[in-house]
Amino acid sequence: MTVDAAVSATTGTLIATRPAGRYHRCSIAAPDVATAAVPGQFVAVEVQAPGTLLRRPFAIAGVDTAAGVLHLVVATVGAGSAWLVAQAVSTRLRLTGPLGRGFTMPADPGRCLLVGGGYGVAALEWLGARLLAAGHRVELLSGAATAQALYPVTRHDTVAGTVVETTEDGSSGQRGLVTDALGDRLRDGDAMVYACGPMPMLAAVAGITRRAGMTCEVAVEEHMGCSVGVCMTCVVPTVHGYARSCIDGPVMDASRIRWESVDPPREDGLRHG
Amino acid sequence: MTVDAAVSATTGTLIATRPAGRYHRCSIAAPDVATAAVPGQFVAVEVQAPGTLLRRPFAIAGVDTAAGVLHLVVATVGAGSAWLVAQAVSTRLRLTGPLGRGFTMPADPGRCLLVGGGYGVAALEWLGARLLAAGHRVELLSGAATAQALYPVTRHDTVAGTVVETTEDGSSGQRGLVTDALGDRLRDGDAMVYACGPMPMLAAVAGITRRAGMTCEVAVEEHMGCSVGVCMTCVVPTVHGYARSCIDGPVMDASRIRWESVDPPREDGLRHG
Amino acid sequence: MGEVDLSVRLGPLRLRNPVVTASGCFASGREMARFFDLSTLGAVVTKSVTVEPCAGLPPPRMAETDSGMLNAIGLQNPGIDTWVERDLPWLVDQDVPVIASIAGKTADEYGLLAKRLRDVPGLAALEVNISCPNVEDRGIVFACRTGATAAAISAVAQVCDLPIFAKLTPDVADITEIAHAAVDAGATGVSLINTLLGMAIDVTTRRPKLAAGTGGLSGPAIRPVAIRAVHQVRHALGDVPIIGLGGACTCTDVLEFIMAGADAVAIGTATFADPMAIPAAVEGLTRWLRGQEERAIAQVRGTADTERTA
Amino acid sequence: MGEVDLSVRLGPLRLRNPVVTASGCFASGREMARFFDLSTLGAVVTKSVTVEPCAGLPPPRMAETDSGMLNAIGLQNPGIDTWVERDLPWLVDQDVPVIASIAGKTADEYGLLAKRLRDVPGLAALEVNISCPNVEDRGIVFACRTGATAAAISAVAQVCDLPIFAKLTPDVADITEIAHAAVDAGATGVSLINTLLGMAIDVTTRRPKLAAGTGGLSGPAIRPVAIRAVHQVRHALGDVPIIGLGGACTCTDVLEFIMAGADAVAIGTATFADPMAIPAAVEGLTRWLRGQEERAIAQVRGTADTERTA
Ligand SMILES: Cc1cc2nc3c(=O)[nH]c(=O)nc-3n(C[C@H](O)[C@H](O)[C@H](O)COP(=O)(O)OP(=O)(O)OC[C@H]3O[C@@H](n4cnc5c(N)ncnc54)[C@H](O)[C@@H]3O)c2cc1C
Ligand SMILES: Cc1cc2nc3c(=O)[nH]c(=O)nc-3n(C[C@H](O)[C@H](O)[C@H](O)COP(=O)(O)OP(=O)(O)OC[C@H]3O[C@@H](n4cnc5c(N)ncnc54)[C@H](O)[C@@H]3O)c2cc1C
Ligand SMILES: Cc1cc2nc3c(=O)[nH]c(=O)nc-3n(C[C@H](O)[C@H](O)[C@H](O)COP(=O)(O)O)c2cc1C
Ligand SMILES: Cc1cc2nc3c(=O)[nH]c(=O)nc-3n(C[C@H](O)[C@H](O)[C@H](O)COP(=O)(O)O)c2cc1C
Ligand code: FES
Ligand code: FES
Repeated sequence: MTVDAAVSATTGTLIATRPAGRYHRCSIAAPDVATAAVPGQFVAVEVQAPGTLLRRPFAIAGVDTAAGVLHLVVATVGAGSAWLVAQAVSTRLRLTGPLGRGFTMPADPGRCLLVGGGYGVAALEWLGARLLAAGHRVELLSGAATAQALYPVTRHDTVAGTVVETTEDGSSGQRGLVTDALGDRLRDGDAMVYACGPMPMLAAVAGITRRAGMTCEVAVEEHMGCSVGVCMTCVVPTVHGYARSCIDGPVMDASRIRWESVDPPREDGLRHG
Repeated sequence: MTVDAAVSATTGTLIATRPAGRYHRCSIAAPDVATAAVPGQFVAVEVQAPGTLLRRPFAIAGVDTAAGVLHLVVATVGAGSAWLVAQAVSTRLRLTGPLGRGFTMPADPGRCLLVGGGYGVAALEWLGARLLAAGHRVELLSGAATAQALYPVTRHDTVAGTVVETTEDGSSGQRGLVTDALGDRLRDGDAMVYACGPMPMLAAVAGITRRAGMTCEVAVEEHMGCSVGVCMTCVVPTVHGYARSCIDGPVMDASRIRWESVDPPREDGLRHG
Repeated sequence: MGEVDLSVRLGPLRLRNPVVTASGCFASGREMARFFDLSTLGAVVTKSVTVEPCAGLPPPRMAETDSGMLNAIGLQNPGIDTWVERDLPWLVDQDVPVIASIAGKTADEYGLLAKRLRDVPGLAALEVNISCPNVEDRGIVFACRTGATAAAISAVAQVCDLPIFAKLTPDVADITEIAHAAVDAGATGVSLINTLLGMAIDVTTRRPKLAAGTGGLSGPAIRPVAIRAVHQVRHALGDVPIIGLGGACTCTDVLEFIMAGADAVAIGTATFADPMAIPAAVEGLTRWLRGQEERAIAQVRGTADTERTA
Repeated sequence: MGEVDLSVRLGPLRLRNPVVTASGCFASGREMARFFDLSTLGAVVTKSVTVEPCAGLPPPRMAETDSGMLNAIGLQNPGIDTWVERDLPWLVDQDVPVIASIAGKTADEYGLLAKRLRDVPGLAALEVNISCPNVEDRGIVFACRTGATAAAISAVAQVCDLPIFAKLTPDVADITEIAHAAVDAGATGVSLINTLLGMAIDVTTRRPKLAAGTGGLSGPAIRPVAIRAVHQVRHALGDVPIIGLGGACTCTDVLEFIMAGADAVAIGTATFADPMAIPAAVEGLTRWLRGQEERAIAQVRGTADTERTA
């Protein structure tokens, strides 16, 4: 268990909400959180939609440390996310963060493959920028079912040396699954792989990297109750038993997860985005 | 039971929300409702505050028939009313109305005493304008605990010949209860009395008019579940048993109500506004 | 796409769609006929009627709670005789099956009420409300005990050939036990669930928000309890006809009940929040079914039955 | 104004304020210590611990419902031995009374757990969870029957002198009967209520939202049921110590429980929605009490008792 004292239960101010492809990018002034956050961590935001109860977890998609601002990329899937993207600028948002364990930076300079599905690419974009700045070679693979569901990677050159986009229907970029693109790029075993996206995609990435003998970190996404480690709802089966993804994750070593016990059993479920 | 076919479950558009004293005046474009409404009737508005379930009843405080607009005067007391007054212009509001039985216009021209407490005055202002237009003499008595709680009667000359304001603390107008002012004005028994305000005030008005042998209509305010006559929660004890105030009222003949059985037993409970 | 079939069997009844009204949430029917055509409904379940006229409990009778409401109406009704003469005729003339709900203080009273109704023309079925929480003595909630349940239901079954639905409370350790007792005593099917006994206190006045103290909890808050009850009884009692209710508001909620095992679904409290809740749910069902492999809603019943982990 | 006194008696215990954590909603304590000082709490009630380590149920373990949530954690815990050695020492070193919750499969197991804990230094009391709904066999929920309740509680009382709180389920016809059985068997007091058994179905996948099928319903949705249970037991059992819980989120909710008759109030699910829920409620109590005639929160207990209609 990582019990990080930098986390706070605080109130931020929504300063902008802009469309980003089919998603929305919400920018929130919350200096305590923005300053402490690292890629892979998330925040839990109180939503005031009727009937909802729990905070909604969203990965931090980037920060502007100087301004004390953090960005979220939100897919509208239900009442809570719809409420969030509908809020007016200046709305005060109660939130908790930065939460969980972020991605590990590689010790030595090297090649990094970042594999994302749908909005999962947003957090990797931030990770990529940090890796580039630290002198690593970065290739970002961004996949989705269709062109609309692709996360629009903006500052290509500052986030990765190479950006490859895939869509299942071929409506944009390479036709196929992002995991196919990953397979194509596994020339050697020395790359570090980072993945963020739906669980079936993560399972596939975990399988590919395991077979190729590569180190892989995945940011898992399980249903969360509390987001802070006390309810035991967000568990993922690992070689050491069920681990709480909100506090022992969301970033986990892919080789420690018992993918065959993830519900529904995955590794072959390749749908994403 | 009055089963009025003019009622509809519809959607209106909020076109303005302005402060009116300590209250808010919300103007909603809802032509079907605005055209059919008479003073004393109300609408039930869906509020989307977290955890709330039921529509909130509000008296119609006036209409602009040509524009298809109706006005509500809203006191912020809880989550639902706070939600309503916080909505931005253009918000679509689901509402039902016009609901219930309105005030009866007197058959012959005569003197009308309108007695209101707090925001209850808003509906009477509209009634007064109609009575004036129909050739009646109108005196409007508006009471509240303090100056801030007085409903700000605006177009004095078009809503009543005389407007008397009372506050319990004397911070504005006459010091005392609005029912004292009513007592002072009961020179003869030929006036028709209309009252709208908190139940204890209505009970007091009912007592005064009964002793003076005058006809009195009150718009009661009981907790409502459905606002449309099907749940039986809004009942008021009458000489014919419990009557549903949403459909057999809210305007009722004061002499038919068994005030001693109203909870808490009233007629002496004179607090208002 | 082809046309879809919303009709369902509810024991011996055939309803044109599975959405019905909940007892006590539809008054005489005239009030709601202002908003939509009653033939939109699968059936009307009427407010529980008693032998004698009943004034009901003093107000306040209602308190809103989080995603729910408490009510303590206390079965206000004009009594069986007035009801049959004054209210029922209009309703049976509408193009909709009418299920009459009855409530007694003793098993004998249930028998009396059933006798009075057995020959009323146009009645489709009886719902026997043995679970109203708004009674003075908790001990007399029939549906809390198997013996009392059986007594009330057999009193009805002995005198009346109409289909009988026993309305049960979730406030028991094992609702399948009570359902078994009801069916063994002659119930055609069961209605699951009535309200949960609840209470709310106004901390400013320090008094219960309801004049009666306690009341029945209904609305979306209780839907998980209702879905569980329907699912349990569907599994324990095989093919027994079930009217599911408790917090159903939307088409999705109705589907949740049907997948859990309900044949028909009643909407109560949601009608208070939106008078058009029932017609909207019926419309939604048609749209939903058009996108499914099944052509008939009846085929959807109980389809969530397979174990999740299977 | 003068200073106000938030301290309460809970049987033989004295708590610095009435707000405590709900079992299963506070993990090891370390997680929440990131947000506030644990000495803000009246007491910590720990996650139920079992004899053997328990992996818990497969995910998804949680589904949000209207103003509530369903959980099926299945008592994931490291087992009594590891818990006592690894987790408990840190907690008893904090400046807060610790009430340990235990859960057994048999009456003997309850006895075993109590024996293991009776001499652990620093424990203030035991909460005996005889009402977990996340068990395979509904028949083994002890708190559904008076006999099983008495068996589990006396197994504990016979071997352990710590104060004992019996945690009960509202899923019974008469919770006062079960409370009586618990107290007669040696319980010092009762904790009311555990979750209600519920279920939710995803209509898209047609599967229960929880891997386990059913789960326990908690949160604001159930508060009216919890308030009713506390009020009933306070009336039926006189002065018995009561920990009230079920949907308490705010200071107002805590007051509602206290006025209904609770000595202490546990906050569970609300902590998930807001990690600061408990400290905010405690602060609110101080502010509220300053505006009242009473100087001590203990005087507020049960003050909603007078009949509303009186
Ligand atoms: C660590 C973490 C990081 C996340 N990051 C992002 C992000 O950056 N951007 C983003 O758009 N979303 C993210 N999510 C998912 C996001 O939390 C859910 O989409 C959101 O909570 C849905 O809330 P709602 O009220 O809109 O929908 P609901 O009505 O609650 O749910 C709609 C659908 O989404 C599913 N769902 C709900 N909660 C979750 C969840 N926690 N995980 C997976 N599925 C869920 C439901 O089962 C349902 O099918 C993240 C989730 C986790 C756990
Ligand atoms: C026929 C009718 C006409 C009304 N007209 C107006 C109006 O013109 N302007 C206005 O501001 N309000 C009016 N009300 C009262 C208004 O409906 C309530 O103030 C509102 O529903 C409160 O909702 P809330 O969510 O803000 O507060 P809640 O949190 O629901 O309640 C806050 C407080 O108000 C009380 N309350 C809630 N509902 C009612 C009710 N129906 N009647 C009385 N007290 C209630 C509660 O007991 C509580 O003490 C009217 C009520 C009725 C029945
Ligand atoms: C105001 C009100 C009155 C009710 N009256 C009755 C009744 O007379 N008979 C009955 O069997 N159930 C009665 N019920 C219970 C409902 O029929 C239904 O079982 C319960 O409310 C749960 O469904 P819902 O959540 O859809 O309302 C009543 C419920 C409410 C809210
Ligand atoms: C995720 C979760 C885990 C729980 N685990 C336990 C437990 O281990 N033992 C127990 O007695 N109660 C457990 N409960 C029940 C709570 O202690 C409490 O009785 C119930 O949730 C109602 O309170 P609340 O609405 O404040 O959460 C758990 C509840 C939740 C939501
Ligand atoms: S979400 Fe509660 S422990 Fe992870
Ligand atoms: S509010 Fe439902 S009958 Fe009047």
